[in-house]
Amino acid sequence: MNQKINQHIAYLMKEKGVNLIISQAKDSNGFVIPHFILSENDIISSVIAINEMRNFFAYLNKQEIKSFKSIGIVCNYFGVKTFFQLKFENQLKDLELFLLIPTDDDFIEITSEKQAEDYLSGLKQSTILVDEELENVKKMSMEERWNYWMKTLELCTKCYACRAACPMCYCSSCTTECNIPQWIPVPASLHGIFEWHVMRAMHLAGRCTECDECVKVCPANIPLNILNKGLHNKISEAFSSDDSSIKYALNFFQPDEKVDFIK
Amino acid sequence: MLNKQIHYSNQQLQSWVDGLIYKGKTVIGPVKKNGVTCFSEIKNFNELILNERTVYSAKEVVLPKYDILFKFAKEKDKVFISKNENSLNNVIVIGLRPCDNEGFDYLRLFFKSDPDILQKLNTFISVTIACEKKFDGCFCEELGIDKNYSNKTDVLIKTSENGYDIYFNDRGNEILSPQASDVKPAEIKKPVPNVSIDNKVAYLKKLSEQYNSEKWKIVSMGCLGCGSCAFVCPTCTCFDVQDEGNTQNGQRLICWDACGMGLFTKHASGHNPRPSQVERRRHRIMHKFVYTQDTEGKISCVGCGRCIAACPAHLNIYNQALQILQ
Amino acid sequence: MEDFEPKLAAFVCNWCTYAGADLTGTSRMKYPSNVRILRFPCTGRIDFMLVMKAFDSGVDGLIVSGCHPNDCHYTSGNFHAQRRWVVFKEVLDIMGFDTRRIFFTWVSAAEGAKWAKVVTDAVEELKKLGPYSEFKKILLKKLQFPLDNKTADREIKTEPVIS
Amino acid sequence: MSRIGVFICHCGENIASTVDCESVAKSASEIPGVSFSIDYKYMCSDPGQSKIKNAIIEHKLNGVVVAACSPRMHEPTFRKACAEAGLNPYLCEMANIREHCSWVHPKGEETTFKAFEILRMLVEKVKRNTKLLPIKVPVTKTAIVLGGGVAGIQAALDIANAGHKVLMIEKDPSIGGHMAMLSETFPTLDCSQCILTPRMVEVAQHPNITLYNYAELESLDGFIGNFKARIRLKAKSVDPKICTACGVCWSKCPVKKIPDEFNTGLSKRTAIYVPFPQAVPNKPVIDRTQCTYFVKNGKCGVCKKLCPASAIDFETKDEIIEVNAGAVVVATGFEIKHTDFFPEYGYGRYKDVIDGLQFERLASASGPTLGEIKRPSDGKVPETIVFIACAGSRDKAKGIEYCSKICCMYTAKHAMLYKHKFHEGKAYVFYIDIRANGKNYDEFVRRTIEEDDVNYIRGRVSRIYESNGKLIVKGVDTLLNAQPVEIEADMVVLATAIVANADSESVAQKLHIGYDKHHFLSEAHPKLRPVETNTGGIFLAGACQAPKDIPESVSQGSAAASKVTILFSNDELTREPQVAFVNRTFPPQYSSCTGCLLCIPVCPYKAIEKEEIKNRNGEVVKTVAYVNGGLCQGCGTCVAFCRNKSIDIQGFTNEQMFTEVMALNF
Repeated sequence: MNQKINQHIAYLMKEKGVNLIISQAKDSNGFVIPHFILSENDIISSVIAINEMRNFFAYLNKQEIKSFKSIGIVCNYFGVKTFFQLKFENQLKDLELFLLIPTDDDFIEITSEKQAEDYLSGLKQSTILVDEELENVKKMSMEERWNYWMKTLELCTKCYACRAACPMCYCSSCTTECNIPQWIPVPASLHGIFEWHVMRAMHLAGRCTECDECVKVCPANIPLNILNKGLHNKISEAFSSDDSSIKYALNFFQPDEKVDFIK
Repeated sequence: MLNKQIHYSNQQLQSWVDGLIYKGKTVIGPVKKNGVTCFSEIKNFNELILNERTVYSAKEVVLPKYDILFKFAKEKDKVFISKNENSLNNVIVIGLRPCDNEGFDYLRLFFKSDPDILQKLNTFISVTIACEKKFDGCFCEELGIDKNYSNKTDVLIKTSENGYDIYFNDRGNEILSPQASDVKPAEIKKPVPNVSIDNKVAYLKKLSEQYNSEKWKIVSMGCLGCGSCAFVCPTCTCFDVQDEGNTQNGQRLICWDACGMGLFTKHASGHNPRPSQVERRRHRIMHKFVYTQDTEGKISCVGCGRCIAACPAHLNIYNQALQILQ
Repeated sequence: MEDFEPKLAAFVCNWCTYAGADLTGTSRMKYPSNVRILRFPCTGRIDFMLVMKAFDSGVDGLIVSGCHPNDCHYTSGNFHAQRRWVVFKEVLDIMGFDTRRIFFTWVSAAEGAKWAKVVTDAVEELKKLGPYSEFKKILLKKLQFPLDNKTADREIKTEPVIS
Repeated sequence: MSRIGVFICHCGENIASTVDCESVAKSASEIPGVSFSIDYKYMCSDPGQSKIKNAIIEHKLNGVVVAACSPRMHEPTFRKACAEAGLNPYLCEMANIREHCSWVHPKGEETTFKAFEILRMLVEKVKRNTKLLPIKVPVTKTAIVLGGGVAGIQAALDIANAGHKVLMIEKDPSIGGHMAMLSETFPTLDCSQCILTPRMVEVAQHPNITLYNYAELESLDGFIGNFKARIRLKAKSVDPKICTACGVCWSKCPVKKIPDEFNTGLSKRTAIYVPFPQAVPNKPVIDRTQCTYFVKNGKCGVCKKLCPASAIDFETKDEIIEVNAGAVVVATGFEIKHTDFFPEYGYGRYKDVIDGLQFERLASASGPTLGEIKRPSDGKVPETIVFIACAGSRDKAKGIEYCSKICCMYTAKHAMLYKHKFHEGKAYVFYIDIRANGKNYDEFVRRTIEEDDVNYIRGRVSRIYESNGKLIVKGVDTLLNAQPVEIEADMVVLATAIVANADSESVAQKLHIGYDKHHFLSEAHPKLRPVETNTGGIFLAGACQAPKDIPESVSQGSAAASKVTILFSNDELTREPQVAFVNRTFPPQYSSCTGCLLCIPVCPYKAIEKEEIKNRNGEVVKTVAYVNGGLCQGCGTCVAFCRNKSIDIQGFTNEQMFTEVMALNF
């Protein structure tokens, strides 16, 4: 990371009692990987473009990482969004977090929900997300869409990397692990894969931060962000009347709400 | 023993593969699906992707991600069982890499007492392509695997000037059915004792001395607990047995499982002897480099580097092992 | 397709649609016998996973019905369900699942005639659409009777169940 | 191992005429886990129930499916039968093969097959049923009575006399409500205060009743048997313990021109005041919105200087107390529409157009005129009075479609009282219908018309206007071919509509109970549960539910009291166990709930709360959701909402519903 951040990391570790920094680095193959800084000796400088950066908040769901208590995490816009959403969902309890967002040759530090909210509102994006692949899929006929997904999902091995890397998938035991009843069929047959991805999309609907980490880690290259973005758009479209203080569209409703397809 | 040798031009290679398909052989090879290179049945030579390492290893041919062991159905007071037969007769797997072959070799050792899988492993005919270059994250040579040669295959394809040198054994002979005049005897490469590799293997075994090392915690930090490393690995064999169905009918399946996942070792009681990623990661590294030395007599990592590419954190299993030993 | 009889399930809430279907019965109205009614306490209880499971168990179509908005016995269960269905339908739509086969309706306890119409219309629509073979294709095939000698290689006689 | 018993009812011919019950019973016996299967003509009859009971004992059944009518009809019957045979009643399920099958399909194989399939699904479900034990909730044997009108007084006295503690909350300085304002009561014409004040005193003196006058309910949490209420005790500025009610303060208070609410504005009161001489408790309070000391920042203070007991303290503040209670009786009463609601009658501009309540004060012996009927404008005794019934009521255009119920009677009473006091006077009553349906009510109205010579005109008044000091009342007499009628009156009394309290909506929301479109509080069932609300432990009494006369309010007060005492007759309360719960497991997981707490807003009953799981050292190890079984009504919305299935609902568990769905097995 840039020099200013590195200096600050050193400061945090020395003065603030931060004992773990989850930074980012590039490995020899050019992959962006997490870089764990446990002492000042681990600090390295690396150059990663802000949009190339990944969202490593999923690590904060790990008990071993949580036990560090005071953690710095280098992230970009999506990290802040994740932080905000996780706070809203009563996660990240007992953790003292320092979000470090690199800018051109400086950085922004965020430690509280308030700061995160200010940062995010400063970068207000359009509520409808545009994605080429999503547009393409939406243009297809129902049969084409079904075939498209069946072809894409065929390669899924249910390694659950999408789940593991997703910062919002923090459940200590996932529904897939529930075997009485066996909600999601265990075999990675098309049927089991289909149900898993429907469920994943449903559970993330309204909560997803669109960091696309699930797509980045998928060995089978499944464009899960089509589903995520599609649902995001649907929610902003259908429930746009909600005021901005409502952070989760699905546990809320407007009085006298009507839906046209329910006759 | 790849005791014979023949030279094919590009054209000849293609017509040979297309000929096999035409003859009704099931030819499986690396193809691109949804931007991902993986082994799948091909219908024509041009589908083959021969200059890339597949994302998923070739073990899928023998151990698919899920397989039906048998189906059962109940009628009145009788239960019927129908066993699933899927032999690999007539199957040719083309485009294997030497590491894949090492993987199959390990699987043969591992499944020595499972006649069904062993039979599958020994039935299909393997056609290997020697690697000219290293792929991202490959470290097979570090483990003493010759990326340019494999004597555990039926056919070996090596690029040469204006075409390919093809080495084959008797089984390979069957599918190549070459003109006798074209065939030359091949120089048989015998495994050369390699002291440095033996030393390395012995060195890796010292990992067991580091079982309680604090470094495992650091090594496992990046591990998120998904199953991608195990699912792409050519030598990962763990599976889960599942019954699907209802009181009337259903099937018993074996499905891939991965030691990185939290549920893998969880007991019915709720106790989990590997409660965190530290123990799970340690188990994986120890299994690949230490435990199978005791059980099968060799390390089970073949250095293909697929897990490094597939891992969300791109953890390098070999480097981590060395890091522990440092 | 002439003699295709669609298989239809209905997830209904106990207080409105179940009672409405009871009323259809007490008023002796007729509707096709293709439908199987499952009772839930409230539409809010109807998990989208159970909707998936209905298709797993081989239905060609599904009716999901409960109290009209503002009539929920539990005051707001159906409003939450409503939002859930908006999102769920979008997931299925994006994935190319045939959402024409899921019939979302509100039927109150007094609408016995509406229930009969909902079922009749659903069956008619499903007859037009035919069996949902696209989805059934991805299910693992079951062993079906009658078995021939080839498919069943072993036959086990079970003992009568002893407790 | 499942040993399910299957019982197929013919329901006479109702099922058997289209479903081949015998063959269903036969195929059912082949379902795995079914160990007994029988069909019978009437399963719900005594012999039918005995068959079930005998089979449970004989075959050691651990599950029962009765394929018969709708469970909404006979589920309790069969569950009770099972319980009598020693089987947990929740192991009994009903397959609806009558309303959902035999009645809606023609006779045929299809219908029989459907009956069998419905049965099979329920058999699969019942295999996953578990024994459920009724939930026991402790009961705090204290009742809150909200409102000190006649209904509240009756309820409070009845509960207190049954030996339970009562906390009465009255927003005004005195209890008594509207009834204390009335002059005489129909149909017996006994004096309202004479019959009410002894009751009011009894409330004040009853050892079991704690009276919080000048107080309001802030919030109510908890559930039946275990409510927690926060009560705001408004600052009275007078210490009632010291005050002797000598009267010096209110006689010397310089602020004397406040319209007296008790006398409906017909007289004035002071800023420190006792609302009426018979008030209970008979201690003054300072109306801080009017008192000079408070309005003008500490100027004045005359009362404090003069008070011989030094009971006045300007510094007292609103106090909020927290109390526990097991039940709440809501008796918040009603309001009436005032004359300014009626444009056709002059928007309340004419001083001599008054409402019924004002007439009550005029006719009351303790009223501003000491019982003489005098015009508010000039104090003259009116020679002609026009009474207009249904002023606003039964008028869709005014948004009040309902009948206010008591106006016919009190209008007759008013006319009669007027005629008794001023024999020469002329009284006219405009009415639409006369509704006098109570004991001695019609006789009373007849007496008014026949003996007291009150002129009843069937028709509506279209307009009132002033002319030469007279009120010209223009109306029609529909019994005389809609002939226009014009009466020169000295006073007009409008029997204005009874409406819900202005704060009725917010009270309902505080109590988590329902209200109708006119903001009257909703009863649980209009016929069978008239004093209960949809929220357990909260009961209604009096006109907060709908317009009511005194006897009705009193009987409803007693009814609510009896509901409360029934509730208090047990130390523990038994509830249906079909409630949601958050799973618990062993450490280190404790529960699969991750504590996202997004389910909290989903619950319509606020039954979900945050719970901290602590280890033996008292350290918080996990924060999870917790479903309060006392509040949960079993809708299951949270169950479907929970992402990782940490919440489940008894009786409709995930496992049961999953199995039932998979048993569709097409």
